[in-house]
Parts: sequence; structure tokens; C-alpha cells
Amino acid sequence: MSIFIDRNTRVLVQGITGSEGSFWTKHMIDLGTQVICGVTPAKEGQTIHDIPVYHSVERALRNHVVDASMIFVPPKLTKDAVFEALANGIKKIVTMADGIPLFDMVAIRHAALEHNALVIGGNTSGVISPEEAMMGSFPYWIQRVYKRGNIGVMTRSGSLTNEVTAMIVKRGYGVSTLIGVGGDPVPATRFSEMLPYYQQDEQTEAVVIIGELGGTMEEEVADAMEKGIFTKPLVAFLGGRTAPKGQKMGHAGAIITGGKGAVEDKIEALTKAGALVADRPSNVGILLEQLNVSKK
Amino acid sequence: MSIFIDRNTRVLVQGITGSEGSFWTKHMIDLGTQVICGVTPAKEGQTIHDIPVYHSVERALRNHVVDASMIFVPPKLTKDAVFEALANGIKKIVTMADGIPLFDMVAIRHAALEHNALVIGGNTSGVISPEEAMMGSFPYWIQRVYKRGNIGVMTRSGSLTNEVTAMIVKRGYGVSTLIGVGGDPVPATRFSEMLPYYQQDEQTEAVVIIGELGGTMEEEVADAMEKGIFTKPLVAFLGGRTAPKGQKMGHAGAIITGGKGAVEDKIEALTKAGALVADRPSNVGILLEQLNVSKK
Amino acid sequence: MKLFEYQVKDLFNTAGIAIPKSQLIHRVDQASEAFVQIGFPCVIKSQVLSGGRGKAGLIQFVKNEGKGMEEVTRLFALPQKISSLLIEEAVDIAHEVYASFTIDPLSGSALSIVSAAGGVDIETLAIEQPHKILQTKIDMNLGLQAYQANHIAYECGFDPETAKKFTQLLLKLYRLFVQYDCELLEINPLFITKSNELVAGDGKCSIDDNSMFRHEDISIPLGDIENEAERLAAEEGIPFIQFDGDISLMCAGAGLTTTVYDLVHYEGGTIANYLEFGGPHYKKAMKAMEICLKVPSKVILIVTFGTIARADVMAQGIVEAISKLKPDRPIVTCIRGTNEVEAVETLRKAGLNPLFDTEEAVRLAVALAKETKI
Amino acid sequence: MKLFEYQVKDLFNTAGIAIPKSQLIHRVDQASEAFVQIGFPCVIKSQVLSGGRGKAGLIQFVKNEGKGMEEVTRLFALPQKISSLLIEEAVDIAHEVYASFTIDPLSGSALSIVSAAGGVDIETLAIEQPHKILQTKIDMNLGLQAYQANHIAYECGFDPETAKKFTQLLLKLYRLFVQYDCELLEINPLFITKSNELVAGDGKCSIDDNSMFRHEDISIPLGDIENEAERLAAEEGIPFIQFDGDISLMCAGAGLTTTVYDLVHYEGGTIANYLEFGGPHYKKAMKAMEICLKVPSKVILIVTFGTIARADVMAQGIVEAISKLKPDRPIVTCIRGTNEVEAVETLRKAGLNPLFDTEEAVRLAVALAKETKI
Repeated sequence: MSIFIDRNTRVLVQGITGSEGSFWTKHMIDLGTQVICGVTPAKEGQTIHDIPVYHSVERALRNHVVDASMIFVPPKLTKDAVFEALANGIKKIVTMADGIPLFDMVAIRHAALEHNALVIGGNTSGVISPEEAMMGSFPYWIQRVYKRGNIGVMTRSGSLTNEVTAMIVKRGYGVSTLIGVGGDPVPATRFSEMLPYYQQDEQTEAVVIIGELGGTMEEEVADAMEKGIFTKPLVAFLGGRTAPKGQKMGHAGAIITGGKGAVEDKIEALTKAGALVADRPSNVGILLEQLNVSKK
Repeated sequence: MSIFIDRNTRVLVQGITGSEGSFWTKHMIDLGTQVICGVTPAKEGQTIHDIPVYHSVERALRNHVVDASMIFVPPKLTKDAVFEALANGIKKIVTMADGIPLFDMVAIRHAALEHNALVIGGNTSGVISPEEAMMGSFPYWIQRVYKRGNIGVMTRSGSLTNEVTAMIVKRGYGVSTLIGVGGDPVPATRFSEMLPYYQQDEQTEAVVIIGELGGTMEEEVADAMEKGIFTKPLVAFLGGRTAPKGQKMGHAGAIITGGKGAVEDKIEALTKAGALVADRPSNVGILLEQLNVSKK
Repeated sequence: MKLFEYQVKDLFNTAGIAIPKSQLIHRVDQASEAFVQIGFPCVIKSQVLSGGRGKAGLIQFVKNEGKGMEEVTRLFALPQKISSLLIEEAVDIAHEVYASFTIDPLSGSALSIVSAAGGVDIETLAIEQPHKILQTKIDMNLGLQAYQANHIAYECGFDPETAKKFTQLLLKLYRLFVQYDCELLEINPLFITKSNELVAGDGKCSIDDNSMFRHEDISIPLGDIENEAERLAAEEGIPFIQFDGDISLMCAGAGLTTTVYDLVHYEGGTIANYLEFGGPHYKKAMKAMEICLKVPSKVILIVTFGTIARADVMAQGIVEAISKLKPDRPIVTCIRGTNEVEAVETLRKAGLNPLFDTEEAVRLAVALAKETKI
Repeated sequence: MKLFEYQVKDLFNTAGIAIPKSQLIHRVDQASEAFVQIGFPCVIKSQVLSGGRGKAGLIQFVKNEGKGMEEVTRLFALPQKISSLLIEEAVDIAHEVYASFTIDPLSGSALSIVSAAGGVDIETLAIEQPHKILQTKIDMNLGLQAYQANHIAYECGFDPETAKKFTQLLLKLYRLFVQYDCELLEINPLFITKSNELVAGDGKCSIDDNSMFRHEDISIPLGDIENEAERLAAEEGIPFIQFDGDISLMCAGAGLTTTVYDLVHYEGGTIANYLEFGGPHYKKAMKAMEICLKVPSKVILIVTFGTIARADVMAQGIVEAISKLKPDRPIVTCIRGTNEVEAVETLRKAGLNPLFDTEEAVRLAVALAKETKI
């Protein structure tokens, strides 16, 4: 069993008629995802890949029972779309856009906590359980990257995720569920909040986290391990060991930490909690082997 | 036993050094209320009637355990004071000021619901259990009005409350606890939300509500009676039977109802639910007698 | 505080909500110029705060200057002294919609009320076809969200073009509602024109009196208030309403006032005016009595039962007012509450006969009013 | 986007937060006039975005015009090409305080950070005496409340007069923080003068890049950017940082870039620049390469592994850029992801030797950089 989504998850797509929304909806369906309806204002009555489109989430829910919403709207409209999904009682949401205003992400995080909902993103490729289902934009057709298996992956990155996952697969492993929490400084859901799901998931034998400098998400993972909330083998890959301090490369979640967030601190915390930390992508698979994680 | 407050309720007073705050704090103490600390920014270190004053609620709570807060600050500062009390975990609050901006009251009502707190007011004289304790500004020394007994009173009015209560007492009854929910269009706590407390209170044998035209608070009381949430005898006095429609007299909570809130509707709902409705203050006591409420 | 239609439309205009072309005139001699500016046909709308202007003949549709001048002259000559008229272009209306924001006191939210069936008789519609009225709660900490406005627009059954415009209009209207601390902000009717534009045909705005300190840019021009007593009260900030009965009320508190109002009617009397003598006004006996004396009443009835509004202070004020203003009509007092014993003494000393029971006071006032009539 | 000190102080000034009297100069010949306006003693502050200005000698306290002119001349002549100096009055300081707002990503709140112990070494203080730093979460749906600011002020131990002023200042600072979508808005130090006034001695402001569309009034004057590559990148909106090593990175994504950065260092290489070639920039190969060529590097290393950023599009762009710009240094590519097969083909056809393994590409780039060095 995968986590977050599987073939039974009924997915609504917000922004389904946009070029990205339409393109990736097709891929989601092709992989086996159950996309059952979509929302784009002004487009009710149309269908996209035979999926009916509605003016609003509330109108869609009059005709469909939905488990999750996949949001493909532009960054400036993302907060509104997430709020719409939350207000309509949807508890699993993935929102992809890169470039969401910081304060909008703060509002989204705040609202997600208030609604007790899992909102994944923004600035992410989403969630994929290879050979099962996905919400997002993964090149699942590249088999040297997206192969089914027993390794749970959580990541803050995009390209780096492909890089690391390719290395895991190269070593003979596969992925159970990969969750991109997103590269924004304020992700709506944090690594440690997804750990209990991986802990419970029978398919997942070990977890790989792909971290970054900045923020405290990796420290929170260490904390969850220390507290016994997560007890499976865990390997972390952390880039940025040699990065110059005080510089922000791209949208790395670095800035907003006030002294915390150096890679050394993260390595120390994770190592202390019993995780193994890889210094380069090609070592991740080797460390999984060291932890005697099976290759099934 | 009274409700909301009694001699064991430890009361903090916000705005204790102001002229009203100081004046009524003295009266609260004289009646037997346990006022244990006060807050006025810039006045920490002072005492008022031997009660220590602090700069902020948080600082006061470092030295005192508090059950309720009595707020005597001006209308423009009321929202801030209520938010301060709520943020510091105080669950019983009385706020008196007349003239609180409407949207501030909306925010207060919203926050009170979120914090699951009882905020009484604004635009009220507060809460009194005669001969026991009070939070507010009642002329408890006028014995023909404020006599202890078995009648719970809830009111939206100020002067009219004195008028009606005097009539109840004249007829040989006394008051268990009188709660002024306040005359603003958006009171922080509504009649029906206090009814369960009166229902539970052993001292209260019957309840008198002093309503007004406008709003739906009286209809909600009728609803609670229909649902069996409140089963004791209830007498309502409602002014405004002959009032011209569409006019707003003073701060009557009339306007914001959209068609609802006529006195006739209230009378009909209450009568249907088994309440007796008095057409003039002097009839309230007579109706209590009709309901066989004892005079103890 | 209720605003005049032209003030509400000014607000709409600054917020980017379209209004018909119009010109405000204060005198008959300004009409021709306005007619030139606006053209015919046009609508002449009396700027008064009371409702039901249409039925009262205070709104006139005119097709030419002759008829226009005739109506302007007639309206300015009415006994109620209308101080301004709005000359407004006639709009090509395809459809009328109702849209407003108010407050939901139960949830502590704002409430959007929209009906695509128009608002001519929104109260009746609310009872008979409630599903045609869309009510949407708005968390005021967050504000109206675009998705909510969008959903409302499509629930109204608008086509996509109209829906987009309506969504934008609703968001603008909400911002105004918040900016001006409105109890009610209403567009009724909102015209959808034949060329598919949204135009605010009429607007109501009631600003929360307790928030007026935040809106010093807004006021009712006192010169526009016809009645002298009303103007005096407005200047002092004393709540006041004039009726056409016999007894002037100077009472404390909305609840006690409406109760006295009822009791007067039970006894067969009629009310000349309501005047709030309680709360922050309890020290204003002189001004309050001056206002009541401007009203053509037969008796002044003063009923209070105050706590912070001290009875002795009110009594003292009344005595001083009587001595200075030398009222031409009887005064009945029923003053109770904090320091009521001192109050009674003060009134007695001044030769008055203070009563202590509201019903007794009402009966006396009604009797005096009838006597005076005979 | 980080603002220059003088820009931040302009914001403070418009928000009603006091700043020292100052004048901005761009050339040596503007200095005398500025000294006349400001008087002596005064402070000459180089307007650069990097930290540690004091330690780098970029801030000078001067007592007379001679010394002042000397410093102005020296600073403008520095190799790093400082484009402006702020000539600022010297303030009579009694006490220094730290105050800032940022974001708490865990709770989804704003965070107020205040220390009455000053902010000279706030990071050290945070570790050694954390109780001296007051952190307060602010629900951004509600905003900073007056009671919170008041509590912070008294927790700082201020006397009532200072506390009232500090409370007001904090409320103003929060409004600015929200108004400008700040990642960080900081006053450090905040001077409490001997006459008990609060004056912002220095300010930092970093505006969320994703919100810049809401702040068209704010920009970094491109003329103030000394470095040509930096200016080109800024014009294109391409994230770019120049270092002083050998290898220009043209990589996609912050995570992959920092990883490549690490791998280069593991292999003994050094980085000439970081340049974001992913996300919205994946079609900008021409401009990206032009920028890299402005940097005195020895190799350009291109590493990507994109999904939406299609490998074939990037490869095609690189081929075109090479053909047009005719780079004077070797280029190593490692382009994977969506349509990677087509990408490899495109690169091969153009005579390049596309690699497919990141570590191999890094080793080759480092080797090439070393060769070129010899």
C-alpha cells in the first residue's frame, strides 16, 4: 500500500483546463490515478480527457465524492484555490506552483493546520507512488528514476530529487511513495508531519530524505526519530555542505532561520538520532545497503 | 450556587486604574467579589484598593491564578483587551464599554467562539449574583432592585433591567444571577448560550429574559426550550411592540436582521415554546406567580 | 449613520463600481445645466434618507426638459424640504440584481446576500423563495475570497463574462464594506445593462456610529437636515427621532425607551419624539430639553433608571434647564437609579412632583397631553 | 530582494519611524554640500548590500570636513565600486535595541524578535543568553495586537514613556513588514537617544521575490550594481551569485546546484558563479551563457535533471548559444530529465560530448579547470 494516494483515491483537479493542468492530468490518468472531476471558473460543461469540469469546487462536489484535490493554478491564485478546497472539506491537497508569495504560503500553512488537512507544496512536483498513482508532475515514464519499491522518499527539491532517486534505483531499490514537500521557505506540510504515515505504511521499509541547507525540517525529523515516532531506517542526503554562508541559492529555504539551519547542525542531529547521512547522491543507495534494507 | 461568578471566582481587572475601573472595582470588592490583581500598562508596581497592578495580563498571571477578567477599558481599546485575556487563556470575560465598533464586536465574537470562552458584553452592566459577587457596574446597594433569590435574569438592556428587576423584587422575588449580554447588535455571548448554565444552577428556579426588538436572540431561547435544552419556567419581557418599523432607537440591536426580529415574531416563538410573555414590566412578577415559581 | 444615495454612489465610484452619469442639484436654477449634462430621458431622484421613495413619488422618470423642470420645481417645493436632487441618466436595463453585505451576529462573520432575482421585494422573496437568495458567510479575519465571489456569481446563473464582472464587483463592494465599517452596504438594484455592463442603480450604506471616528471624511451635511430639532440633535450627537404625536420622550436607554413607548400607546397616548438621555448624554439635560421644546409636543416625559448615568446629576440638569428655558409645557419626571434619593430631593426643591413608578408617570403624561389638547 | 540601507530608511520615514538626518551622495563633489546639511560629527555609510560593513571599514565616523572628504574620496575609490554613500548625523546614543519581524514557518505566523540587549551580536546572544531575546508569534490573519507590543515593551524593562514609544514603533514596523511582504524587516540598532527618542540607526529589509509584483514602487537601482554579470542577471531576473573560483555553474534548481557545488569542492575545484538555469529560466540558455562568459571562469558546467524544464529545449538552447556566442572556454553538459534522449542527440550533433552522470561531469569540469590553469 502506498501513502497519501493510491488507485482508490478520487482526485479533483483545480485548474484542469490550463495547459499544465490538462497536460499533467492526462499523465496522472495514464499512470492509473482516478481523476474524477475538475474545476475551472467559466468552463463548466466542458470535459477534459472525458473528465467533467465545473465552475467551482462546491458545484463539483454536488456531483462527485472527492478524496483529494490537485491544484494546477498559477502562484498568485494558489492561496484562493487552496482555501476553496479546504472550505469545501477536502483534506488532501497538492499544490504545485513555483512562485507563491511568502505570505500566501504562511496563510496556507496556517489554514492547513486549522483545518487539520494535509496540504503538500507549493513549489513541488507533488506526490507519486510509482506504478500506482500520482498527483503532480513527475516524469514517471523515465524508468531509471521512477520504479516501484520499498523506499519512501521525501524531498524539498525538484531536479535533485530526480538525481537522487535515479541513484537509489541504480542501486537496485525502488520507491514506495515520494512526497515533494516543496522548496518554499514555508511549505504547507513538513517532513516530520509525513513521517507517521511512512511509519505505518507496510510497503515502506526505509525512508530517504533529500534535505537542503536552511530551515529546521531535517532537525524535526531527527527529533521524531529520537522520540520513537519514526523507527524505520532513514538515510538523508543533504546538499550545501560547502555552500558559502548568508547566500541564498535560488529558492532554497535558507533565509528564514535566524542562525539555525546550517548543514552541519542537520548532520549532527540526524546522526545522533540514528540516521545515516550521505555526502553525495551516489552514496544514498550504498547507505541503504549498509542498513540492510532489502531490495524487493 | 450562582453561575458565572461566586465568592471563589478569582477576578483580574483590566483597566483597573481608570476612574471607572477603580470605582467599580471597589464596589465589586465591597459586595464580596475576589478581585486579586489588575492590569494597566505603565502602572505596574502601583496598588488600587490594595490590589497589585501589572503592565500586562501575561505579567499578572506570573504571580496570580485567575478565573475571570473584568474589562473596564474604553470602547476603542476593548478588542485589544479581550484578545489579551483570551490569548492568556482566560475563559470568562466581562467587557462593559458602550460604543465598541461593530467590526470589533464581530472579531470578539469570532475569537470567543474560537477560544471556547464566555465573553459577556459589550455595552452591558455585566454579571451580578446579588449578595454574592459581581463583575460589572450594578447599583447593588439599591435593595429594591438587587435582592438575592431564585430568579435568573438575562437582559440586553441597562436601565430597563433595573426597571424590570425592581418589579420582580417588588412582587416578592429575588435574583440568582443576572447576566447582561449587552445591547450591541453583536453581543459576544447570546441568551441561548447561557441557558444551559441556568438549567444546571440549583439556585435558579425560573428565568426572566428582558428582550428587545431586533435580532434573533429571543427566538434562539424559544428554540432551546423546544429542544429541551432549557426546561425551567421562563418569562420574557419584550419592549417595542408598538415601535415604528425601520427606526433604530438608541443602540437597539435592531437593524441587522434582514426582515427578522419583529417583536410579534418573538412573542409567537416564545409562547409556542411554553414561555409566558409580559407586555409591561409590572406583569413579569405576576407571570412568575402564574407559573408557580416559589418565593424563597 | 445612513448616507444619502449620492454619497453612497460617490463611494461606489471611488471603489471602481460603475454608477450612472449624474449631477447633484440644490436649487431649481441648477436644473437646466444638469439636464444639458445628463440628457434625456433621465431620472430625478430626491435625496432623502427615508425608504420607499418610488412609491412616495420622490423619484421621477422624465423624457424632456419641460417635464423635467416641472418635476424639479415640484420636488423642491414639497413641505418636507428636500435639499438636493440627483439628476441621473436613464440606463438601458436588461436585468436587475440585488447585492449587499451585512453582519451575521451568530457566527461573528460578514454576510454576503445576493439575489439574481433582483431586490425589488427582497423581504418577500426571502420568505417565499429563500433559495433564490444566496447567503454566504465571510470570515472577516480573512476577508471575502475570490473563490467565494466566483461561486456566488455562477450560482446566480450568470454567463462567464458577466460572472467575471460580478465577481470583481463583489470583491470591490466587500472592500468598501470593510473600509467604511458598514452595518449594511447594498446595491439595489444592480443593473445589468443591455450591453452587459454592471451599474449600481441605487445604493444604501449605513455606517456603524461607533466607528465614525475612523471616517472623518464622511458626514451627513447638517445643512441637508430640514428639521431644526433633528439638526440640533445631530450637532450634539444625541440620538433623536421625531414622530407626530403629543409626548416628547427624554428617556435613558433603548430598552427603557421602547418600553415607555409601548406603555404610552397602551394608555392611548402618542409619541412626539424619542431622545436618548442616557449613556454618554446624561449630563446634557439643557440641550436635550431645548431639542424637545423645538418639537410641537404637549408634554415632556422623562424616564430613567441609571447606574453610571447618575440620577442626581440628571435631576440637577433638569432643574437648571427648566429654570433657564422656562418650558411652555408640563414636564413629568420618573428618575431612578444611582443616587435616586438625592435626585428626588433636588426635583422636589425645584417645585416639581417627581414620580417613582414608570406606569404612573406614563399615565400622568398621557392625561396631561389629553388635557392640553382640550 | 534586499534593499539598500537608504531605501529601508526611506520606508521607515514614510511609516513614521524616526531616522537620523541624512543625505545620500553619489559622487565626491556632492560631499561638501552634504556635510553642510548634516554637520559634524557625522557618519559616512557605504551603501552596499553585503553585511559586516563596520568590520570592513565601510562605515566611518568623522569629526570634521577634512577627515570627511578624505573618507568619502577613499570609499568611492575602492575597487568594489561603491555607488553611493549615506552621510548621516551622529546620534547621542544612550542605549541600543534590536527589533525585527520575520516568519515562523512551523506555526505559519509572523515572528517578532526583540532584544533590549541590542543586536550587535544577536546570533551569539541567541545561543548564550536566549532569555534576552523575546520572540512573539503573531497570527497574520489578525496582525500584531497592541497588547502584544505593549507586553514586549515592558518585558524589555523600558520605563513607561519609552515603552509607549516602543509599542507604537513596533506596530508601525509590523505594518511595514506586512505592506512590503518582507521576509525580514529589521531595525538594528534601534537607538534610544539621551533625550529618550527612538531612532532607527540601521535597517535591513528583504522583500519576498515572489511578491515583487505587488511592489512596483520598490526596486534596486540597476545602476547601483557594479558587476556587469550581476547587472545582466538582475535585468533578466535570473538568480545569480558571483564567487572567485574557476567553474561557472549553469544548473537547474537550488538543491541540485548546491549538490554540484559540494561535488566540485570534493574534487578540489572552485566555483566562479551560481546561475539558476531551471524553473522559469530553462529557455534562457543564450542569456545564461552570455552572463557566464562575463565571469572570469575557466569552464562552464551545465547540470540539469528537469521535468517541466525540458531537457531537449535546454539542449537546443545551449547549442544555439554556443553557435552564436562562440565561448572561449570549455563547456561540460549533463542534461537529463524529460526528453533526455532527444537532448543527448541534439548535443552530440552539435559536436558536444554530453555526459549523463553528475559526478563524472563534475570530475571532467574540475580537470578542465586545472588544465586551463596550467
